[in-house]
Amino acid sequence: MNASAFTLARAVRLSILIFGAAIFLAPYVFMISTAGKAQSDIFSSSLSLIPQHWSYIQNFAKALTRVSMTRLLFNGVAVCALIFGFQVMIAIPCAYAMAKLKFRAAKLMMVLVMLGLLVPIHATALPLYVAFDRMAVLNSYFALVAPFTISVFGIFLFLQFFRAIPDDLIHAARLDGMSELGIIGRVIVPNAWPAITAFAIFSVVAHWNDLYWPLIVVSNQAYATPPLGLLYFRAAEAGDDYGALMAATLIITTPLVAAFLLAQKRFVEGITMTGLKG
Amino acid sequence: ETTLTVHYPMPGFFKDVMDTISKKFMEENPDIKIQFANPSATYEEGIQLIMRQAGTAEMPDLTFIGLNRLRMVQERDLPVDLAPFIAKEGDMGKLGFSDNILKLAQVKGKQVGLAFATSNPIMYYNADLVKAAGGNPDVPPKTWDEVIALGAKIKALGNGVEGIDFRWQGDDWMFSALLFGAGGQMLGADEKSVAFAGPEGLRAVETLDRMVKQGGLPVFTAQAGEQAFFAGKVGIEFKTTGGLRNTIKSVGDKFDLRTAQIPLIDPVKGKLPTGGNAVVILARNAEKQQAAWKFAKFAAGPYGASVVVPGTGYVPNNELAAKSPDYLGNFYKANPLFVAGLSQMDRMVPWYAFPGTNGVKVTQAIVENLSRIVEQQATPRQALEDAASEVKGLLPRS
Amino acid sequence: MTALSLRGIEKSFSGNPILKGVSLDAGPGEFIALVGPSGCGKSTLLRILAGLESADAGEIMLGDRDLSPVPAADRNIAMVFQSYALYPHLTAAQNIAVPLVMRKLTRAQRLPLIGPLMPGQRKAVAAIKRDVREMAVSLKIDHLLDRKPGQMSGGQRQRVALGRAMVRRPSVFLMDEPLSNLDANLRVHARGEIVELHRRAGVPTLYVTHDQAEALSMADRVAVMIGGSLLQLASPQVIYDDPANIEVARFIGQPRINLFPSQIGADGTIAFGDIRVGLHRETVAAGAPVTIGIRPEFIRVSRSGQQGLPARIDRIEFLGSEIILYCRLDAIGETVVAKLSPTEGAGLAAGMPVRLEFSADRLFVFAENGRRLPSTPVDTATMRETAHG
Amino acid sequence: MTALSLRGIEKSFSGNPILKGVSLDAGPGEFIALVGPSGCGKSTLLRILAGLESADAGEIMLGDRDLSPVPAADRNIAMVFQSYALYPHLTAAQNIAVPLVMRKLTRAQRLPLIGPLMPGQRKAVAAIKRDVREMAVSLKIDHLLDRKPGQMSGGQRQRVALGRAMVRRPSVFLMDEPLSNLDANLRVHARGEIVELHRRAGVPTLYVTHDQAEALSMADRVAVMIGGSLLQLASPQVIYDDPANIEVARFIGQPRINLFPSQIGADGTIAFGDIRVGLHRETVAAGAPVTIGIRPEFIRVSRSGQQGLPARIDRIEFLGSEIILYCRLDAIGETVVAKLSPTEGAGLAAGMPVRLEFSADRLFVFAENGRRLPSTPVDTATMRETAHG
Amino acid sequence: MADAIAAAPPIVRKPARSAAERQEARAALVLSLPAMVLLFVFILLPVAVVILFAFTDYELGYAGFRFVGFDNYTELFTDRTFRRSLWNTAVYTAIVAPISIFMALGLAMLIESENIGRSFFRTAYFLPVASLLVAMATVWQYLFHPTIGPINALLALGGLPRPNWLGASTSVLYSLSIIGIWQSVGFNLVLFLAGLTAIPRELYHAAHVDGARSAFDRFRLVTWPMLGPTTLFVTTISIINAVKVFETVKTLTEGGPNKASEVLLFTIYQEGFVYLKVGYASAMTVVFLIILVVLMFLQYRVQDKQVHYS
Ligand SMILES: Nc1ncnc2c1ncn2[C@@H]1O[C@H](COP(=O)(O)OP(=O)(O)OP(=O)(O)O)[C@@H](O)[C@H]1O
Ligand SMILES: Nc1ncnc2c1ncn2[C@@H]1O[C@H](COP(=O)(O)OP(=O)(O)OP(=O)(O)O)[C@@H](O)[C@H]1O
Ligand SMILES: O=P(O)(O)OC[C@H](O)CO
Ligand SMILES: [Mg+2]
Ligand SMILES: [Mg+2]
Repeated sequence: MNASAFTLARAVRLSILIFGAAIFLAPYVFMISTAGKAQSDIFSSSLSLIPQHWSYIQNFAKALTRVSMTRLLFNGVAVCALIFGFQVMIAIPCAYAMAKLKFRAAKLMMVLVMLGLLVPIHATALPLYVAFDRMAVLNSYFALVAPFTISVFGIFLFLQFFRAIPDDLIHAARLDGMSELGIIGRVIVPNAWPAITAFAIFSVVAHWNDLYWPLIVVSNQAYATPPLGLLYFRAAEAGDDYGALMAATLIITTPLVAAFLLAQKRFVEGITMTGLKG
Repeated sequence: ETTLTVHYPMPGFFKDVMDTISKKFMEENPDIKIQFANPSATYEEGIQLIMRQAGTAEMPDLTFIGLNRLRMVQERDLPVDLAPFIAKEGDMGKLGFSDNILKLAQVKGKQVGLAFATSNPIMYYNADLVKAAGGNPDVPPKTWDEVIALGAKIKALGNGVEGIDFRWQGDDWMFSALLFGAGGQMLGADEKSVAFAGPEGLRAVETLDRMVKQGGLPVFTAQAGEQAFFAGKVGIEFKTTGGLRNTIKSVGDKFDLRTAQIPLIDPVKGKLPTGGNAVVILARNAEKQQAAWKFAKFAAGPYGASVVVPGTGYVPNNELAAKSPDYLGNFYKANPLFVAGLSQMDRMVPWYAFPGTNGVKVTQAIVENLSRIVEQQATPRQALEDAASEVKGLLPRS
Repeated sequence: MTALSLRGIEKSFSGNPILKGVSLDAGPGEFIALVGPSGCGKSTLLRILAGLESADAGEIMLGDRDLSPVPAADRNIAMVFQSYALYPHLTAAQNIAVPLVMRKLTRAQRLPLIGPLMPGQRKAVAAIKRDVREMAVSLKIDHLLDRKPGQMSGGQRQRVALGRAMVRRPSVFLMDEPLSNLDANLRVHARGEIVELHRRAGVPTLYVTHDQAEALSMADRVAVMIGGSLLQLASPQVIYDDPANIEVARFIGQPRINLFPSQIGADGTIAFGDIRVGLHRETVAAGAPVTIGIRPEFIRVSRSGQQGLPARIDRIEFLGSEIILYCRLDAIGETVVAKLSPTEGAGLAAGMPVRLEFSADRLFVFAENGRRLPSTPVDTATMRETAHG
Repeated sequence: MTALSLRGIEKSFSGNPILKGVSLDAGPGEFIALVGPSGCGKSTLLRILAGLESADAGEIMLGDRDLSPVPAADRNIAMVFQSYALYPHLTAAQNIAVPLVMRKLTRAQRLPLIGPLMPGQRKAVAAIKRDVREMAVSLKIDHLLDRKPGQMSGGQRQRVALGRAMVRRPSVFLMDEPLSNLDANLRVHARGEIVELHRRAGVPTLYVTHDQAEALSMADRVAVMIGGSLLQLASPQVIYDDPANIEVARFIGQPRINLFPSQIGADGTIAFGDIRVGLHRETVAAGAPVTIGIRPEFIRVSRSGQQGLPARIDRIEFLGSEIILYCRLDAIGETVVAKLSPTEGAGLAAGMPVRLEFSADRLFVFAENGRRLPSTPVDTATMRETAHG
Repeated sequence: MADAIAAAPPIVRKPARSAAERQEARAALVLSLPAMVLLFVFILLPVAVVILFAFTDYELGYAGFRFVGFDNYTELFTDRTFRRSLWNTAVYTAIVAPISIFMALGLAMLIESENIGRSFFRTAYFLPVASLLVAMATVWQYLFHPTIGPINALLALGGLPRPNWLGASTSVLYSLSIIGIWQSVGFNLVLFLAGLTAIPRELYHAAHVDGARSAFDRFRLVTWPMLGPTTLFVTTISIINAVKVFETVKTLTEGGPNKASEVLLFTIYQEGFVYLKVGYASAMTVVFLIILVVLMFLQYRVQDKQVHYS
């Protein structure tokens, strides 16, 4: 119980963690160092992390001015928020029903969910693209958001977590007069915060970074998402100028890291099922 | 007023170029507005985009297509035939479009586009390493034997330095450089039999094999090779002249960069493949086609070329541009690195485009067999024979 | 004011029958204590009633409304769960308020940000807060209202669970051992509160408890459930003084009733020591084995004297206000348990020889199948005379 | 055979002091019942002892080994959790076996696939199985051994939790209301098993219970904890008959002790009705307010007669083997609770006038600060004479 | 006799069950309806189109197509690339899925039992998930560079052999696996961290008291079984994600050298979008889906049986 004492086990634990973190972070060290290098500085035979010509200002200025970063970030936020909002609103009730209610279609739905998990967007992109074109909704937030409003990943994730919530809690809620939606909102969601936070992180990260689908449905810069912007940027401005590219990458990754830092607190204040005895 | 949507690939090379050209074009043609679709990263992705968008409202009015992929686009009947426009124009030569140059963008006699940027393979070398290895940087090697010998010496410098980087990955273009340089052909005249497996082909792959065995050519991915060269860790590099501007930027002042002609296995009969792309009109409506033609002509014309060449390293696709001091006449004097590509223009023949629907697969099969040679998993002969039989299987049967 | 009635409720878990056709009627405003050994199906019965579990067979009526098709949320039943089932993310106050919020506020009024803007919301919320506080005060948890369940003691949690059920005005109250984790004083206090609430609400109440004092003192009627069947449903007095069944007699009463095997004499009476009881309205063959039962508090212990059966004290248990004596009968070697007041028990010690007197009018007789055989004492003097005569 | 000793244990939760310096010695093999109102810190104390929570101050010694730095797993303490804390994924048998598996099998023998290949593993596992079954039989859950906790009733789960603690031979037993969800018969049975086990194991045992009969009948000594302090630690008899403190007196005894305000008379004695008690060894000023206490079972109720104080029956509570009478004293309007046996209570009814006689030698006197003032009855006749004289 | 019948309890029907259960089933359907409709529109319907395409010779860019029956499937059987691709995918999955699962689990436990730097460690391991691969590919390219890369520079310092990570057909799949693990550990870590919060502290207390001395014992006794649902999820998702590896291959190796890093999704992409043979690629997709559905379903069923829920 004396977690703060410095024991051998703790020393081992800390060294493993630090060593691992160093390895995991190594690419970022390179990234940050590169973001400060001029193009001719980047590929050199000496293993120098400190840029020879200090070019942070130029590279970041390039990244911030050549593409409309505010527009990109706004689009990214809007698209991710819309997607996440729809995903949780749609996946949570479905997962709740599958986890806690008895009905015959549940088995079939499980199969469909598994199937959905397996289908890569690459496989369905073409039919969806054609359909969206026919509906004349390409180049819109709708096109960016619609196919992801259903997250089978989310359904599966929530399903697994909801199944761990004691039935008695749901029973008590029913007796207290909650509708099934009320139970979801007032009992399930507050007790599944860690799972929802995890999902939020994944959803936001995935769609913030998604390149494949925006590339297909967006040809109008007004709807470009950050990675698409990065791609144009790389294509248009940076070419093989990795310094500017890394600077741009840092700019669009930082919001995600900040969001993660905020969200991960949810894991600390985890819910423990202490309301029950037995 | 007409608005044209223009799509182009490889914006890293072309973004600035396109912006400059379109700005100038719109100044000269105030009734036409150019609007760019999102550029695609590579030729292949560009084609994908066009194929997907074919027939939809999203389809651009003009696009730029890799010269060896024109055939594929034509087979799907996407490009507008430019013959009527050329006929109306009268003498194209006046505008700098020689027949040779027009031919680069013809498929089976049909004029599907106008060559916009053209390239050929050249030799880049690190003069510092050459000097260190005891060579004379002012007298670059002229034959493959010399290249290989020099490569071996450079490799011998040690300290992680490699002799040669040869960009064999990705497509069959650099293989063509060896093959055509030996006077070889890809397919027979009937396009039904494989011709590259003959003696010329064998000499080509043997040359590659010798580069690996003796010249210090390591197994590199395309980017790795380039990066190593930028870093000053490779003596000699063979790749398109189109990458020249980027190479200059990436090398900076790390070492003394030079360029030279690529050796030919057969200096007499030897030819070189033409890289690059052509502007293709896709617009279906007559009014737009008219405007598109104007733009295509302008972009591929002398003004366009005078923007493309310095900005990238491509060779001029327009004779007027190359010679006239109004355009590039003085440029080459001031920029000797760009001369290597220019000086090889007379050897340029079309980049061979394979018939049938398996065109891309064919090039892939060739590259894969080349990789066996580079990795020394197969003898040159064996790899060549395998490539031949695989390619044969991929050619249209009828 | 509606009555609750269960008809033939059956339930099995994976093939094991747990409830074997339980029928029970609770009048409007009746308080029924449901008792039975651990695992006999009490909680299951309550859960079926609440609509949380479905019965395999049977019918539940509230007044003349069939509850079966009504989902749990609409049955308007308040229940205290044996496991408490508190919402771990809510404070005690919020836990208690939930049923009120659900029923007193409209859907719009419950919305997080918009809710407070709705007309009447503030007043309703204030009223709920008041109710919750009142409830908390009466259960002595008002100082804990801001704590979450994880920060409370077992008994405190139980009281929150109780508060959550009691704060409502439901059509039925179900309580599953709501006081098991409370200390005696608090239990008596809470008992009072429950009875008071029940009196005011006047709705049928089913109350599961293992505390017999609770069952007997609070309930209008006590239902004894053993082995999945309801063995007796009667007033506490009847359950205790007139058990229908040996199992009921054995289950109710602490310390447990003393049981001795015996048989029906040739004259149709049963003799036990120097007392003798006769049966009425019963035709049991002479010689049939029966069991005789007498509750520990009806055994008088004297240190001297000639009356009663000789025995020896095995062990004395001190329970504060009473003393339990374990004696061994000299004659038959059986152990007899007697309950004495401290005054009566003063001076007794283990090993002492004593005489045990049984009140003949408190003797129970049970047939071999467990059924109670009504009996009356037979005056032994008279008997002896007739026997001699 | 080692003694357990706690010295000045203090603990507060977010600033609230919960344990205010608890010290307690349990001899080797001593059984101590820990009682106190809900929320007074009993569970917290046990958890500190077990090493699951750290005390803010204080010292825990087992024999002459300081337990404070020993991690919970190495303290070799068996504990029944108030919330059971069963492993939900293990069957009853596996749950009970855990402590044995952890202690009797080597690390290698416990490994999933390789374990059974280790020498001696089969024998050890068979021995564990046997122990588990024996334990289950003695707690009457042997038919449930293959069930998981989710498929058991509340009382069944509690017995599994109990079995898990009892199956071991620890150096200390801690039990937190281990029988609260069992019916009376089972509780008596389990009580017997626990006492038996304790006798065999001979290790100090701390037993938290809300059931006073349990505390008084099982324990060698009873510790009464109220408001975070140990008010009295003594044998059951002493706790009950000689409480040190008004709080202890009020807490122990069911129904609760009757308390009446009074004051010390001019002659240093205290009069209550027609009885009068004197204090010894105490110098309390005349006129000082005191509280008089008498337990319900020491009140005699007579329907007629001149002895005792006149009162009227308010309410009668039937508890089976006893009857609780709530009477109001005519003179001072205070409610008095009396406990009668069914025989004594026969014929009484609410509203009846009665006379209540108090045994003077059972009267407790408490000072204003709650401390008990030892007292002896004073013969009223003598008193009156002296007064008149 | 008649009396006996009359006296029999009148109720033996069981309306209770069906009515309540019907109600519950209806609620369940209503709650899952939006999800199912969208699933149908955005996943099932397009998949149906893909299945249809698989019976045609449809090529991107051509206006029409012909139905060719099972030709695409028969071709698939003899396709060396497809088989190679299946094998590579299997190897990649066999490396990446288990390592990333156990590494994530181990790290999650270590981070949770450590009380300093939790936020830092969580973020450090999560960072790869949050990063854009297009950019990170460049970084990896450099890190793995055979001559100027820092990894090989370090190996050289240690006098170790310097593999040609992404360049050689012998090592490319393992190099990609390293990147795959780097990318997915953080992902799994977050899931495990979320899963750990749902384990009641009481169980650890019980484990301590029961004599689970070492952290490993407590892990075996409490953590591992209680993490069952999470582990099932993580396993399923890890396998699926590993099988769906695409972006690293596309950006770093293009399947090369000589198909050494050819993986399923890349092959399908290549066939469909580079070679433009949509019909054939669709047939591949269908086979890919069938294999996976069967595998995943078996995995899920087997594992689900061993998982304890609440
Ligand atoms: N985590 C916590 N945070 C704040 N207060 C707590 C916490 N845990 C317990 N308490 C408080 O400490 C006090 C003692 O709790 P404890 O569980 O020891 O009581 P107890 O004597 O066992 O009560 P009971 O008989 O009801 O089980 C209670 O008043 C409780 O509210
Ligand atoms: N899910 C289940 N699967 C199998 N058996 C079960 C299940 N739930 C309960 N049981 C069994 O049903 C019987 C009745 O359980 P129930 O909880 O109703 O008992 P109870 O009377 O409330 O007991 P207690 O007084 O111990 O709480 C028990 O024997 C229990 O083991
Ligand atoms: O880049 P280009 O247009 O010169 O084309 C050359 C080939 O792509 C090189 O493989
Ligand atoms: Mg129960
Ligand atoms: Mg407690």
